[in-house]
Amino acid sequence: MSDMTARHLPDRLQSPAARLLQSWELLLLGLAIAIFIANSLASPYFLNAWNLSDATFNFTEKAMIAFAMALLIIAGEIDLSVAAIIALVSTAMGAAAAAGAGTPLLVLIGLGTGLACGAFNGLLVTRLGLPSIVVTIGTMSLFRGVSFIILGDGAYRSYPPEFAYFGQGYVGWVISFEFVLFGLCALAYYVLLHRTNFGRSVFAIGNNATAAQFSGIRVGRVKFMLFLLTGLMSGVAAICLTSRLGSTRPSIASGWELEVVTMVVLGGVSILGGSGSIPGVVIAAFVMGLVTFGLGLLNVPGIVMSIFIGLMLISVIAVPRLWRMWRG
Amino acid sequence: MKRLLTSRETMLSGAILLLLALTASRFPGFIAPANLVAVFTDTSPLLILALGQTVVILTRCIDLSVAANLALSGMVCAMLNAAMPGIPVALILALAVLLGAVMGAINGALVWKLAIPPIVVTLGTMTIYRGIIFLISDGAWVNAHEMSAAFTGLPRARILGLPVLAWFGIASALLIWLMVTRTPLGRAFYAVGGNPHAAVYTGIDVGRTQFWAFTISGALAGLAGYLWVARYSVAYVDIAGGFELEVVAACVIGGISIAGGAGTILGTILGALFLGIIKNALPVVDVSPFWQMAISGAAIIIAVTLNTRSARAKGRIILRRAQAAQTEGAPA
Amino acid sequence: KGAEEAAAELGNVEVIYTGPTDTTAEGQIEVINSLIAQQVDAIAVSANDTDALVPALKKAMQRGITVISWDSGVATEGRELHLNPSSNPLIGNMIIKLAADELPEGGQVAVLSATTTSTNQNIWIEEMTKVLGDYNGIEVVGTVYGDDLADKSYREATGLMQTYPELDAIIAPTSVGIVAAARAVEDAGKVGQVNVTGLGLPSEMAGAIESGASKSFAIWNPIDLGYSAAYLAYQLATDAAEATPGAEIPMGRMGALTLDENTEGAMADPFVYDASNIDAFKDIF
Amino acid sequence: MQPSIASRDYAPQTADVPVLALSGITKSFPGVKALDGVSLELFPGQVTALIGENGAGKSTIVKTLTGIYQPDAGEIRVAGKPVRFASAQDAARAGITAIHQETVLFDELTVAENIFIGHAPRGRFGMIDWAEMRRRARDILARIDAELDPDTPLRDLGIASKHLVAIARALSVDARVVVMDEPTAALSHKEIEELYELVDRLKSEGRAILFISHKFDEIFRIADRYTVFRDGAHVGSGLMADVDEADLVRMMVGRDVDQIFPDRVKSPGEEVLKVVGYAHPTEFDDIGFSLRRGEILGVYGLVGAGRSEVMQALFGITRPSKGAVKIDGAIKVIRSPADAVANGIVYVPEDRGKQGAVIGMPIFQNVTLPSLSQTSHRGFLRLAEEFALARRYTERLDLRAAALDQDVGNLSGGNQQKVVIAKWLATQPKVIILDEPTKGIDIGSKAAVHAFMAELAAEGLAVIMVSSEIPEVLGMSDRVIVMREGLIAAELEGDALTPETLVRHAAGIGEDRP
Ligand SMILES: Nc1ncnc2c1ncn2[C@@H]1O[C@H](COP(=O)(O)OP(=O)(O)OP(=O)(O)O)[C@@H](O)[C@H]1O
Ligand SMILES: Nc1ncnc2c1ncn2[C@@H]1O[C@H](COP(=O)(O)OP(=O)(O)OP(=O)(O)O)[C@@H](O)[C@H]1O
Ligand SMILES: [Mg+2]
Ligand SMILES: [Mg+2]
Repeated sequence: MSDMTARHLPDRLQSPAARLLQSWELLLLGLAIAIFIANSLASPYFLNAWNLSDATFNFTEKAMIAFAMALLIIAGEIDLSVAAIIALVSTAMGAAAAAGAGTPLLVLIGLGTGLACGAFNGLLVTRLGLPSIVVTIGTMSLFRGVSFIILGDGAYRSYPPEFAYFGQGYVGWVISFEFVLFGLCALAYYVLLHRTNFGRSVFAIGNNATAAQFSGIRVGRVKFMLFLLTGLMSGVAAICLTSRLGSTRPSIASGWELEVVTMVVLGGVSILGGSGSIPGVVIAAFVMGLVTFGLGLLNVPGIVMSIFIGLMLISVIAVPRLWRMWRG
Repeated sequence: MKRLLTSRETMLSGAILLLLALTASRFPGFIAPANLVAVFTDTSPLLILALGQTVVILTRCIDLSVAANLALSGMVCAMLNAAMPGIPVALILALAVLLGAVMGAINGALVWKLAIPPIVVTLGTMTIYRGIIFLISDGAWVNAHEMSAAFTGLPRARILGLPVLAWFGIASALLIWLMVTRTPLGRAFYAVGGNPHAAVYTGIDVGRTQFWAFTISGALAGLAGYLWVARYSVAYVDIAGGFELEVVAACVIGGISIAGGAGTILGTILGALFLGIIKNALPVVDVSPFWQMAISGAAIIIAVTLNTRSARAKGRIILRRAQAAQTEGAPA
Repeated sequence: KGAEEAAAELGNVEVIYTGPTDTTAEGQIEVINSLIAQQVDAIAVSANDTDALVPALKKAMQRGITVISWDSGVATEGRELHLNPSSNPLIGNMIIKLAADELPEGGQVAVLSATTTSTNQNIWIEEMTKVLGDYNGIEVVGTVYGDDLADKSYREATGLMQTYPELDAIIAPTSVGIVAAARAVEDAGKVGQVNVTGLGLPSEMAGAIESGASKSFAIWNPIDLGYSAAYLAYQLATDAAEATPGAEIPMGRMGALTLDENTEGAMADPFVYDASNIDAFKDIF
Repeated sequence: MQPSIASRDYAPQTADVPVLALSGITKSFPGVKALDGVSLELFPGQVTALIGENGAGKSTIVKTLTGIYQPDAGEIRVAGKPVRFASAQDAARAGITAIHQETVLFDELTVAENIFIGHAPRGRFGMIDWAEMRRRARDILARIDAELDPDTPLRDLGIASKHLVAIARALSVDARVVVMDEPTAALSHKEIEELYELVDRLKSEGRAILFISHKFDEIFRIADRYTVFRDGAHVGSGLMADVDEADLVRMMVGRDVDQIFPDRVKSPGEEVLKVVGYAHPTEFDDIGFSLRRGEILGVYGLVGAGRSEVMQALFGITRPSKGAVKIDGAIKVIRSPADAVANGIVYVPEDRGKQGAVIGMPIFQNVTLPSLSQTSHRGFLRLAEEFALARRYTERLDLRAAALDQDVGNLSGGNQQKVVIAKWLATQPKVIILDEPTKGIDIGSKAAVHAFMAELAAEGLAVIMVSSEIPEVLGMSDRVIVMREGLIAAELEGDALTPETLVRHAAGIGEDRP
């Protein structure tokens, strides 16, 4: 620190390729490939285009929410109300459909309701400064509660026939519309998080919100936008799911919030904020989808599958740490 | 004096009284002493879990596995009782607490030794514990007639007019209160949650303290597991499903700061009672069952808003003038 | 268990019994998808949502899989036939009759249902309301939902007894609800005043009959139900029978199923259990 | 029972046998060897000053001898016997206590508990004896003349009172060794004097004291012995009587350092910033001043005078209730730091770790964070431009790092400060506010910071420097504002600018109390 000669600073210590080689995503990709191979060996039905296409429905909707949730968690917040937003969005669309709304209007209503729910969460968190985990535990009951109030023990099922496209349509051959949408969202969120100023500020906020604010980032505004995005993606997922089910009941998508969070964490996003990547979440979505589908083909009951997911969630973090501890 | 009046606990007590008054205005029988005892008894499992959760949240952690822990402990007790009705209930009870504590300790060890974030650990163990119930029970129920009379009778036996279940609630509250206010470990919970970095400097092992918090939470979940199964005389995979969030909600309503290090046991008790009363009042006042969920959601949001408002740092005051105005406004 | 018995009888049949992580429609769809993928010949499903499974089951049928629903049904377009354990009007009548038989003077009864979305519950309650006029002096004072959760059902039952101090009977056409309601009556010290009845399994209700909280309840034999479902699925899958309105499809030792205009049929009459016969059945199912 | 502090007498031990001796201590962190075989001896009844540049390893050795860190190698002897401390409690039991550099207190606990946490008096069944704890707390507080109620929650106290609690905590252990790691950094004049008295008293009771400070005047005032570390290595020890300041500095930095402030040609340009009637309900009132291009405005005051609050209001962190800001003659509304940056006002905060650099992000991303609009294209990042911008400013500040994509968290404190300054220079501001820019910075780096400030001013930047160090204020400022209790007490310039006037206005001596 004491001599005064100026020095040349290299840009990078390691080449980007070297970094990639040590990355979490690569590890996860290896896991995904291993599961894929294991599945192909374990079940004769696995390697079949239609079956694989069907399998994507196990994760596409959850993954779409997971992208937005990943950004939110990277920024140090969380939204546990996403599944409840799906219920409310679906109810709103059902009510509109019952009143005779056409498909375009339904989509607008769905996205609008999602945005409104996101805005409500965002306002409570950024304006009133409440912890997001508590706020969204509350809105989780509130949103679904409202849809119970509206629907009671009834169901909406009068969706226009074209509406079925979002959840049941195919773009070409076995490629479902949902899968294409999933791919587009993945790309969009990749660019948003890793290639834009907005994404950079998300990382900065998650690392140290105070320092980010002191660097001139509008922390409240960014967080609010993230809640909006999460609401929006819940709306998108709600459209797909409602279309796939062809009907709405208030209990729709219950328990999804924890599955979405699991997907995000499995994708290597730090639950404490500040780090993570969209490719990681994409691979995690495939991993979860492949595991549930593969075990499903072996007729393993769902509850036993969830043990696998739980073990995976803990071991993806635990095993590298144990390995490091064991080596020294 | 002013501090006392504006404290979270006072406000919450006020809210509870208001709730009781509102319920009573539509259904007077609700505040009959016998019914209040029934409501308290019904709230006891929630209270017991919330006490454990409080300790965990105080240390800046969260335990999402409590409901699964309860269900697994309960199932083990029930299966044991069904297989060997001769085992004394006291032994089963001790086993439930022990089993729960072990499950809690697993959470705690993962948080302590591997430094995995608590929410991830307990999200994982929550599904694992539930899954294990399925594996050991094969998805089957354990029913009332398979349980011994002593097993199902204990929680509802009355001592001094109060069911044993309620006594367990009271005893747990007292014990946790004593521990939290009067033992070094209890104070360490506050220290670790309030300023983990500083805790190290005072010789407190942060990880170990969190480990004990999880273990205590687990032990209480185990206790609640036996009580639950015995009370409803049935055990199956899904019992108390989703209860973990209600437990967290009780703590939050009671003013336990999710950021750790702040909150009181009295607050937790009031928070649990508040939710318990809502749950018991809604079926008797003529509110559509469909409203129930929205009402409890709104209650959580309102409570946390008020708590955060009252807890917001008053900020130090530099200006002499403002300081003077402040002291006049609040004569000590 | 019954399905396996049928499989053994039929010979060349393999039964896969599986269920989702949780009792949601989305979970059931995942299971159906994996069954489709395994190219099974038939799917017999007990749905927890009438409508939500329809698209998935339609897809199954398009791929040549026989789909039937049993117990808790699926909307007509999502299956070839539906096997009711018993005729819905019969069950609706049965549950109110069980309550009324104990109340010659009339009285107040309340209903404790499962979730607001359970198809079969809702139909039975509907059918019950239709025949209510036949029972003089019986008044249905309210319907509450225990969500098939022991604790919530218990609380709702307790609430009913408080709201209606004169309550004479609780009808719970759900196996979780009836057990919890009986527990609640015992704990409230109202055995003898409030009779719990409805649909439950002998093994689960033996305690309540013994304590007197429940005088009687009804149920069909779930083993028979599984047996019948498997038999029917086999018949349809092998094209030995066709599910058209009015058709009669054999179900082995259970006789034959006659389909109505909705391609639904009832297996058998529910059987009533009380103190006199409970001990003989409580270890069977 | 007497307060524990006086209950043991260590005097009989001879003064030249060390009560605590560390030898060959080595401690590494990932990537840094913080201590490399250092030794340190403390003697009863004597004050040993530990000196060294930032990052020399002073705090690390403190943490080692109080059981917070376990050394990789080396030996600790207490009164000649080798010991091992597994935790801070072990060290406390051996009679070693410390006032750490970081605050180690708990806002939600009471004063009494903060003093005793970890070693609270126990009553029956091992339960904490609250009554006894309060009583002892009161005794200890009385000993250090702190008028605090043991039952007050700590969050209700001001920063100075908190510091007193930290001192009381160190005294609650019956200690034969008391360590003070930069104890005066946050204290005001009067409190510093009281601390010196306390040190004298502890000395007379036969306790050994380790005193860490960057301020030479106080070292010469209270220390009997010295030990100097450089880059984690021991470079010398001895009696204070045998050395002078220049010797110590030479040992510290390995060369001579002139402590002369840079010569500046004072030629202020036109006015860039004017603040009129700034007020806040509780923090400050009636703040008004102006600033010209190329000028360095010093802001002096005792800690807690509200200087940071005013500066943070200018920067858009706190919202003033009244008043206006003019930049280049036009009134501007500043509601957030983003507004401030857009208007050319930037702020280098006092609290580097929390508010300055985004630890955990690479250097170049920290530097470009406020100027992303410059390096990006329609909101999309362009890495090459980012690296170029970051390189331009970090090299200008002579940042010491391995690469631009290194995490800021791996840098030393001084280099982190450089990253923060680089970040702001990259926005090409008009006004730069430096809040305690040399606080906790060793004298070698200090001179560099001063030279740099002068350079900025010479380039026409307007500089506001908040400082509590009188020599620095006098040496660097063209003009000085003195603040006291949220108000501007005086604006001084030219001949009026003397140490006496500064202290007089800052402390309100010789004035009628309002
Ligand atoms: N926990 C840690 N992890 C990694 N590096 C650390 C840690 N603590 C200290 N260091 C590094 O060890 C070296 C010595 O730090 P230390 O805090 O002992 O310095 P110091 O002499 O007290 O400096 P100052 O005068 O700034 O207080 C520094 O390079 C610092 O960055
Ligand atoms: N009661 C308190 N609790 C916590 N932090 C405090 C408290 N009082 C003051 N501080 C902190 O101590 C520091 C000094 O206080 P303040 O900013 O009021 O004084 P100042 O005159 O600006 O002094 P300086 O900038 O020299 O530290 C600030 O970082 C402030 O946030
Ligand atoms: Mg230091
Ligand atoms: Mg300050």
